[in-house]
Amino acid sequence: MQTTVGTNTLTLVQAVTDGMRTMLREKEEVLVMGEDVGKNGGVFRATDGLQAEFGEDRVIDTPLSEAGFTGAAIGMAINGFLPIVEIQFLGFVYPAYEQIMTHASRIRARTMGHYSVPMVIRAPYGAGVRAPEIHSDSVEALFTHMPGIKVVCPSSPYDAKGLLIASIEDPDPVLFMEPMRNYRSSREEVPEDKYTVEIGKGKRLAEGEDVTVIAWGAMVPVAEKAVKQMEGKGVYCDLIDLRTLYPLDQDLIAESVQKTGRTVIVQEAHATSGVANDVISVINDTSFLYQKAPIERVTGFDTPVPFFAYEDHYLPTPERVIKSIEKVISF
Amino acid sequence: MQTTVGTNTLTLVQAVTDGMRTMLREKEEVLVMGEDVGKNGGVFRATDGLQAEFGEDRVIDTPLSEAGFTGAAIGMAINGFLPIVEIQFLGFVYPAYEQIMTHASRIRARTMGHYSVPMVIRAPYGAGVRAPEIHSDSVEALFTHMPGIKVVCPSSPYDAKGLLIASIEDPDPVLFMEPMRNYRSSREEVPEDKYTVEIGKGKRLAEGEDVTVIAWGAMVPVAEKAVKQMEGKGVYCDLIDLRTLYPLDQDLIAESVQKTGRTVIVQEAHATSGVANDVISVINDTSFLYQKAPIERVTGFDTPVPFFAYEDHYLPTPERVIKSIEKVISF
Amino acid sequence: MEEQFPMIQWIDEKGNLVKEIDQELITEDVIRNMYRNMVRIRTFDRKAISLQRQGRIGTYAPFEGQEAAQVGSAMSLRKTDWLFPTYRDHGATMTFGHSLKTILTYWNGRNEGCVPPEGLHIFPPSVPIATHLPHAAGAAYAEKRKGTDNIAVAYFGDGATSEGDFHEGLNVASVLKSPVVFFNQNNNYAISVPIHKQMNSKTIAQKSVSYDIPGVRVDGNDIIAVYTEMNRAIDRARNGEGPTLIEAVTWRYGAHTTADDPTKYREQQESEDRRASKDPVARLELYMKQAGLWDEEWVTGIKEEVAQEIDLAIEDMENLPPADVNVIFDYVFESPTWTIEKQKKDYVAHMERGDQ
Amino acid sequence: MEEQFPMIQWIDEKGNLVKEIDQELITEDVIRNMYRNMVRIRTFDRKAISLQRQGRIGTYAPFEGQEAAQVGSAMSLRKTDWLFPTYRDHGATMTFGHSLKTILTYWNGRNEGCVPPEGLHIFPPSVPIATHLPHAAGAAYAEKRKGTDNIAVAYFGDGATSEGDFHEGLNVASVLKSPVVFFNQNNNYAISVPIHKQMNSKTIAQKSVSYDIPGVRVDGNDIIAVYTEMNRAIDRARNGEGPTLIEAVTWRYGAHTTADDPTKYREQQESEDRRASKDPVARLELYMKQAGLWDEEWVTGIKEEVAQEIDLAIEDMENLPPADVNVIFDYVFESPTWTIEKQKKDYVAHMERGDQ
Ligand SMILES: Cc1ncc(C[n+]2csc(CCOP(=O)(O)OP(=O)(O)O)c2C)c(N)n1
Ligand SMILES: Cc1ncc(C[n+]2csc(CCOP(=O)(O)OP(=O)(O)O)c2C)c(N)n1
Ligand SMILES: [Mg+2]
Ligand SMILES: [Mg+2]
Repeated sequence: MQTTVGTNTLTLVQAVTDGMRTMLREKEEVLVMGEDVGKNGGVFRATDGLQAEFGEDRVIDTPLSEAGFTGAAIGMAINGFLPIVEIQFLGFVYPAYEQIMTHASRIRARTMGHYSVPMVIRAPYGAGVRAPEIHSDSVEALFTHMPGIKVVCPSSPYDAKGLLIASIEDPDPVLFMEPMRNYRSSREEVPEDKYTVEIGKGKRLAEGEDVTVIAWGAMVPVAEKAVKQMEGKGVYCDLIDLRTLYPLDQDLIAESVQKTGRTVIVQEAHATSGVANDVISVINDTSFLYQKAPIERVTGFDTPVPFFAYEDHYLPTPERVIKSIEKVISF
Repeated sequence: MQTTVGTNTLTLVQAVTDGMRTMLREKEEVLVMGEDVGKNGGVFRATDGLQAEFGEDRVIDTPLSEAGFTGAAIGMAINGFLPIVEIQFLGFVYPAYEQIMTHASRIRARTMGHYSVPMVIRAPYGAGVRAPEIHSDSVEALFTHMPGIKVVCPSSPYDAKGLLIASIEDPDPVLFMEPMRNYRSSREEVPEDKYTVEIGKGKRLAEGEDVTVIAWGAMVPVAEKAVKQMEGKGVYCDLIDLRTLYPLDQDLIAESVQKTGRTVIVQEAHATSGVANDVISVINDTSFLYQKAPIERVTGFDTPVPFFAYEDHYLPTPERVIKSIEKVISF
Repeated sequence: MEEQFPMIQWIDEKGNLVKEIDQELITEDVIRNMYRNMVRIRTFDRKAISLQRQGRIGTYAPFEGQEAAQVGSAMSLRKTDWLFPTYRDHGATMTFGHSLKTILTYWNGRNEGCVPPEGLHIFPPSVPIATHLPHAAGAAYAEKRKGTDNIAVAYFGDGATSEGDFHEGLNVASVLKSPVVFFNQNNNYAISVPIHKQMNSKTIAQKSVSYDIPGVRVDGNDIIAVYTEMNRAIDRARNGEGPTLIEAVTWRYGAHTTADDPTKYREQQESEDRRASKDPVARLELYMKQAGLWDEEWVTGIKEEVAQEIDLAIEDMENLPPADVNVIFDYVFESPTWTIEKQKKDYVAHMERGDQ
Repeated sequence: MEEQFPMIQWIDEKGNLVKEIDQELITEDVIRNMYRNMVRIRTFDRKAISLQRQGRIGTYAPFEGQEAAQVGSAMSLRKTDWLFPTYRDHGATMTFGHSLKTILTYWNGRNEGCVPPEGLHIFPPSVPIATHLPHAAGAAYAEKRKGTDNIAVAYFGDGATSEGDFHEGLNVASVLKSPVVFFNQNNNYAISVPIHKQMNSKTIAQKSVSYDIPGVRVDGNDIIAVYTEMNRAIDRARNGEGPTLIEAVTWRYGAHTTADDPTKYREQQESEDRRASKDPVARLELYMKQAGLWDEEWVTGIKEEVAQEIDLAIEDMENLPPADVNVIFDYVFESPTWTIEKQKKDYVAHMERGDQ
């Protein structure tokens, strides 16, 4: 038996659309909900064409009501549907935080599996696109500290589609973070058909013996540039794209750090209580004796994400990553 | 000049009341607001007698509306008042999360100091008192990852009053976490008069050369028991009560860990993305070469805080702390 | 607004009919059932309080005084409908068919208390106030989308109307035309906060105007009124006419929960006065006597019956195997993450070494 | 409800007076000022869009079409009052006295854009929808407590009414009897979502019923109506009568922001039709002509004046020193924590080494 698998050259945001379309076609229970997701196709066009194809009943423009529609989606999810909820920007998830924290993530545990919430919350996140304030938050750690939800964050078109489909098929709630800055920054061949990328698994993007560089989402291209430049200087890094932030890929992290003994973590979010510190704790737990230098974190500051005139200062740059790579090497 | 300073023997919750009373007396601008804080004196009696003494205008029973009254308190704070907002249980702070995250904590930065929010948010937190579900959350990390707010968490009556007064006098918003389990568990001499305990400073509760044990809030007595028992076995610990969770007392942590080389952190909250990981990152940054063993964390699980029939399993115990102390010693 | 939303009554405080009853809806059987259910839940409630006092269950939220509201509304449901209760609505859930043992287990701090009987759609009590209103809107919408005529009902208190989720839930439901009834029990207090500090409006029913949905204010101690209006609202929902907001004006006689001391914030005499004049169970009794439906023997019979049923449920609850630590870990996700697996393994090993 | 909350109008679409004007309130000077302000903000708005197109400012939210609502309401304020705007209300803030340069600076992504002129209580635009309504309730309450008769006004859109904070803000304000006006600009769209998908109710004014506060629906393109009703609401607030909800029915002609493409979700012909028949500036012009208040020379004069003023503001904005990295760090707390100090030090050192 032979199948020819076609591919399309897609941007990350197109791959997200493709993932939703694939699942809307496959399962009648899949719904897309949120502000402006219908006729408008989303403020980033992530849902472009979906309402035209699947109708107003399956691609639903909701009121401006994050708690209301996330809560309603929970009600739909416990009653047989598979809602994909779009939060227009991650910085507007806060009004829905109570619904996610006390309900979406806990209902299965509370009811010993009697009810569950197979819901995906999609949210563009991050700075670097000159958006107005509050539109640029990257607060994944508010969800990795929330038992009962998985947190996924692709950096490439291929992973975006595969992880989104895996998230939709996951029987539990998933926060699916989409790096705005990567939405249209590159294209990749993406299979036309359905496929999944496993949740909980990172990916090694470059192989090296000297330093482990760990990044996710919008920081992957930043780390990648740094790693490339270091190759020019004869320093070879393992570059790991975490892809899932909860649960972390402990094995991949440990394996790499045990090889290199030196780690740089690149995180867009505020330094304190960020996911980088979870990575540090994984290394502490698994690889203490292998460490040859203190772990370096290149992160956003403990300041609000600044207005866009200053956001380039806030965002980790390849230069800052390089500085940290050099630091762990010369330690 | 001589002053005789009187003291009272108070529980932690009484010390909290005393702190509020002291400041309500001193500054007309201080207000107390929240659900049931008036006639009822709060569900824990933390505001007992305050409305009778200061009137309905200064001790205000609000509607059941965490976003509404926290938001209103922000409006009062930018306009000259010093509101102390009570969230009845920390697990009910989520509806106010947006107000705190996007406003209380950011207004000063956004307006370059033109507006500020000198507000205190008081919240009892934690498990161990057989409360119904959701009443037992300990989610300090959701606020340590929020730039622009300080997070304070006393474990004793003396510190509670002193830190609360410091929080009320702090020109910026403070989340003041009150360990329910410690509310009435012990008494202490507390000065009658006004005094402050500095925000940002931990406290060494026991002195030892072997292991650094770090805890806060309700975990302090747990750690204390473990440390005492270890003394019987000839193991001496530095016991640190962090008292402030943002900003951490980096110097105290570093000094102790550089002495002992071995660390155990006791945290009630879920393991992942908790404040314990911030402590690990401080140690990584300051004391890498001094470490003789991987840091041990004794924490709550990555599960919702369980229903009360199971909460004793969830909560770190002196026995689990001892196990970890022994582990770092025998490494 | 009080004129626009008058309090609907069928039986007055003396047990007199003030309006013609719908005989087809409110048959003699239904009336007997109402009485029986109210006696049943009241007996349960009192028993639960004494269990709490004896330390056999944890903090408990009593509802005595609100029986007509809870029974009248729950009796209007079909078994295939959805019920979203708060912590105070187990009078409604047990009327709907919830297991008494399970309810007691909930108050004993165990997850088993959140699992409804097979086939019944009962959500675990919503503790964060008003958060379940959007769930009800969504679950009801899902029924509509499946093409059934099942509906959902969400129970909530007067205090709950101040939360954003009340507003968002009703707005979303009204836009989606969800078949849902928002059933408010206005017992005049949110813990210690009286309604005039909770809201400026004189009725809760008038809050329906914001969503252009029907709003109804009923005497929540008159079970005939509650049942009749609830049936109307449910009919509208089943017929595709969308949500209704019902305000059932009532009173709790006792404390907010067993951890609460109401004398701190109100004259308990008022509760006693209300009991004397407005009690929902006594009122139906008066009516039944007038209507010739009263039978002492039958009453004695049901009282014995329900007492036995409740005793049995307590026994069942207390015979449950001890709380199992695995419950903490095994249901967070369908398949546990490595983090939870490892934490469980470590903890279980620790327990087994007996050094817990 | 549309009968209960009819749309109040003073000038019809042809510029005819349909009701007697309050001559004391609406003097000739006031009318000229209205016209001038509307021309001023419209000129600013168009200029800002072109600045955005040229890359001289960032994403911008235009308000053309909503001038009567913004000017009429803001002109009703006293300089000591408080103004809580959204991102679309700089027409109101500049009328109130905000600096044009500062407004442009906001849209250029700089914190300086959040600092109001000395002595004016203007809050930075609220980006998270409806979150500033509770602030206005609180700030207004603070004025009352201080014993002043200053009031606060919160601006917000039709979409904002769906958020919980809308509800909580109004409820808290109504309970505290805060001297605040909730000024809604119903432009029929929340980005792409038309009002009938946003709410089931036919008016926004009727949402006042939930809080037993006055609700008023005005033709938001009729500046006389807006000004008159806003003045009444403010008078009530100053007199201790608490909050009012005003719905000003209007329309934005253009895109939601410069990043939005309205042709995706609506016929732009409708905007053109509305411009032809309902434009707020043209309507006042028609009225002024009928009332003998029109003076071509004066009009030419103000157009030149405002154009100059705006050009100057742009120049000022563009002459600002470059964005200073210290702004990120120096205002998070009154005194920086060590974390921020260290991050600043490291970053500044990094910059100075030029390897940024
Ligand atoms: C979000 C949230 N805030 C606070 C609480 C604490 N709390 C529990 S019950 C209650 C009062 C509820 O009053 P009401 O809605 O009238 O219901 P009733 O208890 O009278 O049945 C409060 C404030 C809570 N459970 N959830
Ligand atoms: C909490 C929140 N959710 C979503 C957004 C994104 N957003 C910005 S403006 C807008 C529509 C607002 O509509 P409306 O209230 O009618 O005001 P208008 O833009 O029409 O003036 C949305 C959804 C936001 N800013 N805040
Ligand atoms: Mg109540
Ligand atoms: Mg609008």
